[in-house]
Amino acid sequence: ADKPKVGLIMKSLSNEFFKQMKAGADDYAAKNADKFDFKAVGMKDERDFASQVDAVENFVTQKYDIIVVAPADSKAMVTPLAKAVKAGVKVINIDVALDEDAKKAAGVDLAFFGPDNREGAKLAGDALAKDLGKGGKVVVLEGNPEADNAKERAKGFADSIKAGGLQLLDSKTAHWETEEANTVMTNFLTKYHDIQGVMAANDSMVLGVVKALDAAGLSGKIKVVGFDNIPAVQPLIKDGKVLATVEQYGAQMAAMGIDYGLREMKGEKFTGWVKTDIKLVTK
Amino acid sequence: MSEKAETKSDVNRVRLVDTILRISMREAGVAIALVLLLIFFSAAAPYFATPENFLKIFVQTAINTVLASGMTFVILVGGIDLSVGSLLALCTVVGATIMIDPRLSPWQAIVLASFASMGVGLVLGALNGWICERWKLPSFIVTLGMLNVASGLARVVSDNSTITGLPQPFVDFGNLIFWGVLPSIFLIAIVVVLIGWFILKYTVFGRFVFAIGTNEEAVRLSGHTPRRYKIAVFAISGLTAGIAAMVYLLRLNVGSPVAGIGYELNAIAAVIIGGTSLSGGKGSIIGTLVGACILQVLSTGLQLLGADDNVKPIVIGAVIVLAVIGDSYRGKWLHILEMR
Amino acid sequence: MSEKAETKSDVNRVRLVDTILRISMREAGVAIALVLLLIFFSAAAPYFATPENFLKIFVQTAINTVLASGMTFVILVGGIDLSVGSLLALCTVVGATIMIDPRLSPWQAIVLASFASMGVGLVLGALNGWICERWKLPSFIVTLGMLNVASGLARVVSDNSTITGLPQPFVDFGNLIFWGVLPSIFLIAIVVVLIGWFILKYTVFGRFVFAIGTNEEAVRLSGHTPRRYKIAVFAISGLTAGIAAMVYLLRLNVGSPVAGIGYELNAIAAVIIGGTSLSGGKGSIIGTLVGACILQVLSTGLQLLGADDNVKPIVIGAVIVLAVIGDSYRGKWLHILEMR
Amino acid sequence: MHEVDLAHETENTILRLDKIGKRFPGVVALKDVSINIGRGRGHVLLGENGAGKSTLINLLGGVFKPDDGQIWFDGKRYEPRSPFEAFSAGIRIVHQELHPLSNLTVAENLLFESLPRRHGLVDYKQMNRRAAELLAEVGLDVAPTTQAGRLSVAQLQLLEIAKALCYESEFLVLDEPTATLTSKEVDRLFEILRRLRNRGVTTLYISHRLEEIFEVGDDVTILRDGQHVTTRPLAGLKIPEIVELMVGRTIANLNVFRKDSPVYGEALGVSGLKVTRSSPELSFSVGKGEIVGIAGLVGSGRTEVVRAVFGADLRAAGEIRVDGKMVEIKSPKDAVNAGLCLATEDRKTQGLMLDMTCAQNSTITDLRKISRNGLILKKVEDSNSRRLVQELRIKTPSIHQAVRTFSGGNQQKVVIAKWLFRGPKVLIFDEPTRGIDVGAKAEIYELVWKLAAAGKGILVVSSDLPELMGICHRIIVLSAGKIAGEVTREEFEESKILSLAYKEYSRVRES
Ligand SMILES: Nc1ncnc2c1ncn2[C@@H]1O[C@H](COP(=O)(O)OP(=O)(O)OP(=O)(O)O)[C@@H](O)[C@H]1O
Ligand SMILES: Nc1ncnc2c1ncn2[C@@H]1O[C@H](COP(=O)(O)OP(=O)(O)OP(=O)(O)O)[C@@H](O)[C@H]1O
Ligand SMILES: [Mg+2]
Ligand SMILES: [Mg+2]
Repeated sequence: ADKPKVGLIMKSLSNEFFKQMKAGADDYAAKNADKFDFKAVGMKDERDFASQVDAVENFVTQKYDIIVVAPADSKAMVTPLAKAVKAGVKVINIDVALDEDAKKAAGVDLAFFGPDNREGAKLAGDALAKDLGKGGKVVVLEGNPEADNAKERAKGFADSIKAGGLQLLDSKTAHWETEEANTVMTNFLTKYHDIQGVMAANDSMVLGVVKALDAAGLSGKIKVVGFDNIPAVQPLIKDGKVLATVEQYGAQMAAMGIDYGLREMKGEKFTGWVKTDIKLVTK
Repeated sequence: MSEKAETKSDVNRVRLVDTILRISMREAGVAIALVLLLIFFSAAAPYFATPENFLKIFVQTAINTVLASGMTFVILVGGIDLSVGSLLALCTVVGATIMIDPRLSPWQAIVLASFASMGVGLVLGALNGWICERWKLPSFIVTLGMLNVASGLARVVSDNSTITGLPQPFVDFGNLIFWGVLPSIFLIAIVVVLIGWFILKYTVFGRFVFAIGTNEEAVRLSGHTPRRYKIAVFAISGLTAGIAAMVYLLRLNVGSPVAGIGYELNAIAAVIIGGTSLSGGKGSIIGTLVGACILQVLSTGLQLLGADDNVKPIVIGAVIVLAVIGDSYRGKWLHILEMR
Repeated sequence: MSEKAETKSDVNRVRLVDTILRISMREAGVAIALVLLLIFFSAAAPYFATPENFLKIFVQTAINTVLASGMTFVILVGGIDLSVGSLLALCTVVGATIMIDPRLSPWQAIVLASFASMGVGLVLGALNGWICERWKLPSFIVTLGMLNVASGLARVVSDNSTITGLPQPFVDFGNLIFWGVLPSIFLIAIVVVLIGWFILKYTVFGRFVFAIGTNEEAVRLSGHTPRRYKIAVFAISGLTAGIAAMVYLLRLNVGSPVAGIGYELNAIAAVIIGGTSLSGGKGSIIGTLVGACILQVLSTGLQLLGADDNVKPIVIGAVIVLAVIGDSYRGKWLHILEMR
Repeated sequence: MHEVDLAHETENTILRLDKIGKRFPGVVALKDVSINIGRGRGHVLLGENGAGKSTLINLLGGVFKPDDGQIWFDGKRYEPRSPFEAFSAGIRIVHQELHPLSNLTVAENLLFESLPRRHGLVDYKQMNRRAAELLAEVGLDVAPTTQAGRLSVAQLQLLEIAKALCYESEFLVLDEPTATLTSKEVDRLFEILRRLRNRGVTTLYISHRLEEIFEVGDDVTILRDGQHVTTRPLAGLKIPEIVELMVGRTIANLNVFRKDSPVYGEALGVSGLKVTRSSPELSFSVGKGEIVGIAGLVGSGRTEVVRAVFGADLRAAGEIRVDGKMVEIKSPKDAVNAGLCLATEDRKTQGLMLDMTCAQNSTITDLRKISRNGLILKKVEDSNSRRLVQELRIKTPSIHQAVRTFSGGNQQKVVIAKWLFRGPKVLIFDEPTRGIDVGAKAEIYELVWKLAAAGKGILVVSSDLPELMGICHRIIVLSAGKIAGEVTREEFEESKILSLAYKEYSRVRES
């Protein structure tokens, strides 16, 4: 009866990464059904963090003991989470780190359990740089410009462009979307005739990019790297249409978050950034 | 004697119930749907029927209520305003940017930011109205244009980042709960609703809003200038977007260029569920408040019930339609009531 | 002699130009805006004025064109359909799920998927119409409900994942370019537009669409049943959502529950920019095609021009409004032309 | 006693109404109405505004369902659930309220009930040819391809009539078809009706123009307050008798409105008015205390002229004086501020806010009078509205009733009420008695005269020539947009005015 209640708050479930995360968490919860009660929620639109705030508040209402959260906005989520902490809830921050200054201002100190998006992007970028060699010409497709992980990944790509001596032709957002990525890539192909590589900030956009290259008969010739390792790109990697993507182990991340939450309840204390695994996935 | 007195008071009570029923039916027939939802979730969802939960629902409803109040004016004159969501975003970043300006004292910053936020909303709202009227364009397309423009402006102003670090007095005010039951945020929303209700019900301006929505040409031929009132109505909608932005800042303490995405549809849904006619001329702002509450109760209730994320939109969509279907029988019910 | 002949052919040429001008003004006054945009981008943006680029723009416009064609019908009867975006999403996942079914041969799968996709669109579209008509509800709110329901269904059907691995013949057909200039995808869109144009212009059903949008009561008093036609119109809009879903699958080879988000506003924008009146009864599907092209040319042109991501929505919003402002002068221009 | 049973009951009765009742919220529109209508007869239905005539027609046409009673048509129970079923049964109706498809062409409007088709497509050629025939038959001189939205009210009325004629039917109902027509069109309509009756078609005819019913009717039924008063042959009946049956009291000054009021000064002066750049210049004036009529054929431009004066449409040129002072009129607002008002010819689309209450409609012209500091004073509003309702004898259960539910005549009175509330110096009435019953007409004439006596200038556009001749000091006759002449009361004569009205047209034909 007095099993702790654990709530997991994610971004959009129609994002495959979070779908994997939920599957992993559900799995973990089912295996440990005797240890805790579990509930996961996602949002309709991952930009609408107000509804994530609602979710936090609702979990507090329901007297949850642990909230594991992948914040939709690193700054905006601090205040409601700080309120939850003050209400006695253990808050575990996964996936995207809450903003340090904001945490300080709100007077909370929360550890972050999550991947280094910038490093991950750099892994992918480096793989591309290695393949193209110095002076390779690349374009970048960014995620939602205001999203924290999009910014981190853009920085990671920029890092590897600099380190690998690549030449950046253009960088535009396709808002994480397949169709828009297809359009943007198609237009890149019109504008630049010497593109050698593409860095896309997630795999949904990779799908659109590959299709644009297919249509132009360039797939395999122009190298593509992505992020997230969703099931749909795995065959593309096998076919050589995609050079590499980055796995950040979403399934484990949530389970780990829950675990850390349970440990904190027992009195352990975590601080700083507990980095989770990332891995470059290639053929 | 005492028996007689009792009967009389009974009769009075019946009359009172009758009157309340009639008025609530007329002002907001859809209140019935709200009551049904409340009963259902109170019975089915754990923690739903707690004071804290209602407090939270109040707070969560506030932004949509404020937006929908302005939207009610627009829809009453037969227009629509798709730009309120991105106007809200723009106003939050403008307000937040001013508030964190280090050159200003906290109070200066708060006052200035409030005026700026509402001012930006007001001006762009009026611009919406002016363009519609100057070239006789449908507000749907003009405000769709503004949706894009304001959202772009919000990104430019904020440079795509979330703005935090609002002054402490402001944050504190946002957390304030008057007399233990009335969150400051909800208070603002209620004040907006009451002002709107008063304007529509008792002022000459309100009369024009209804008259224009019913037959604009007749108003013109009666010697008035509908154009002016229509511009004013869009300005009001912009203003409420600015107020909603302040509410947003109070509630979330951050300004963001992606705040308010999709809020316009939510606001319109609240207005229509509340019984206001999309073709103009008929409706009430109390209905809008009820409509906004229905949407929020539904969303919170479903979450407390533990509904699956995929199923949630299906239920919400179905309930929206069911609510207006139920409302369509109001005429009949009212008729039966009046016939007695 | 030769001089005289020349003059005559000159006159003929002038007449031809005149006629084309007049017809294009009547059918799609906003074509002028499109031409202006084309001229501007051809001059300003590198690689814009190349055949391949136009080909690509054609392909990119296809989905919106198909959706907007159905939307034109709905708007002509005075309704609106907000559900097309999520219907598209639902239809893509239904179609893709069937297509990758290992028990079916590729061709079986393709045929079955096409029918299923269009069937789902048709049925849910008809349901939209039926609910609107059965309870006399505004289509705005009914289709807003359907937006939520269909999007939830799409998530449930696909279990939130992107579906890939469509049969090769299908993928190949999507890449096909007829006679080196006509991508199969665009061909579908054009066929849909032409059929729609023909129906509206020459069939009895088309007359009913215009008549109902003009004065539904009059149609009823003429002994007809507007309800039937209106349901049919929403069914058409659903059907085009199903067709657009197939186009989506052809173009991107993936089915996704988050496809089509916000497409409804794009489609509506295309229809209105194309000169169809939101209050119904006036408009043309050729205008809609032009409207869809304007939106895509703008977006592609801006990217080729290297416009900043934040500035893009501002320009797009402004041009949408400018296009309809320009169109509002059409009456005047047409008048001047006819007066000559 | 009154009930003179029309002998030919059974086999010769085409339509039998048996104890019909119909209620609307707050009103009993029809109660216990039983009528027999003989086959092939011209039957006239009379009654005051709101007596229930149109409601009865709507029951026949399948627009409403009766609450009580039965209808028998051609010996069979007749329960139409839609206009279509009425058509199929052979009943055709020209409704009182016009329902044009304004974005469609005239031809499409005419033949909309079943568009000529070939292989499922609209056969435009046949449609336009057929339409042209029908237009010629009713004397409507427009091309079949004209947009219906460009027609004037009177032209639309002719269109509706032509529509009813285009299919064979056994039973034709016309609900106030002549309200906006001038004598030229009326004559032609009667001609058509006579032809139809010779073919054995039964007609049911409603009108408030009592002079004309003798030309179209054999029998008459009179309704009062939703109840049947009498059905009897028309022959031998006189107008005053009919009126008495209709209103239940005698009306003294039925057709004698000529009262003299002193005319002094100039209330409204118009000089050099051009509606469009190419239209002819018009100049005229209306004195204080004077009632000036504008006569002319359908489409002669009467409405255009008064709308231009009022600023409802932009005019190309022209000066306007009110009370001798030049006024700048660019919009209705300017006009109203200058002391003008215009009761438009189409009350539904231009005059009233149908879904708002009588009180709200009657005070819309001057909200300052019922407000303080921008707040509406409900009591003041109600008392003002109540006063107007009484003054004009508007029939309504409550001033808080939506005017949509009012009968046509009562709606027209609300339009007049709203202008009386404003208290202008010059009143312009465009077809003020369109669809108004005799009793109310008399009241309106009385009112017009009273206003004139109070020193207001009054300009009346009307298609009802006897009416103009009855109330006006002077009649301006328009012909094809030009002033063809002016006739003063001493020279009033129908033929003279008509010949002026035809002047420009015959000139065109000659040349
Ligand atoms: N749709 C309706 N809803 C409510 N009341 C109505 C409706 N239609 C008619 N009425 C009422 O029924 C009564 C009869 O109206 P009806 O239109 O039949 O009168 P009428 O005899 O045709 O008058 P008029 O000569 O003015 O046209 C009136 O009191 C009117 O207000
Ligand atoms: N909006 C319009 N566009 C084109 N022609 C119009 C328009 N309105 C009116 N007309 C035409 O202008 C002429 C004058 O119309 P107007 O309504 O002033 O005539 P009227 O004398 O008042 O006749 P009625 O008895 O029909 O009211 C008519 O031939 C009419 O067809
Ligand atoms: Mg009537
Ligand atoms: Mg007229």
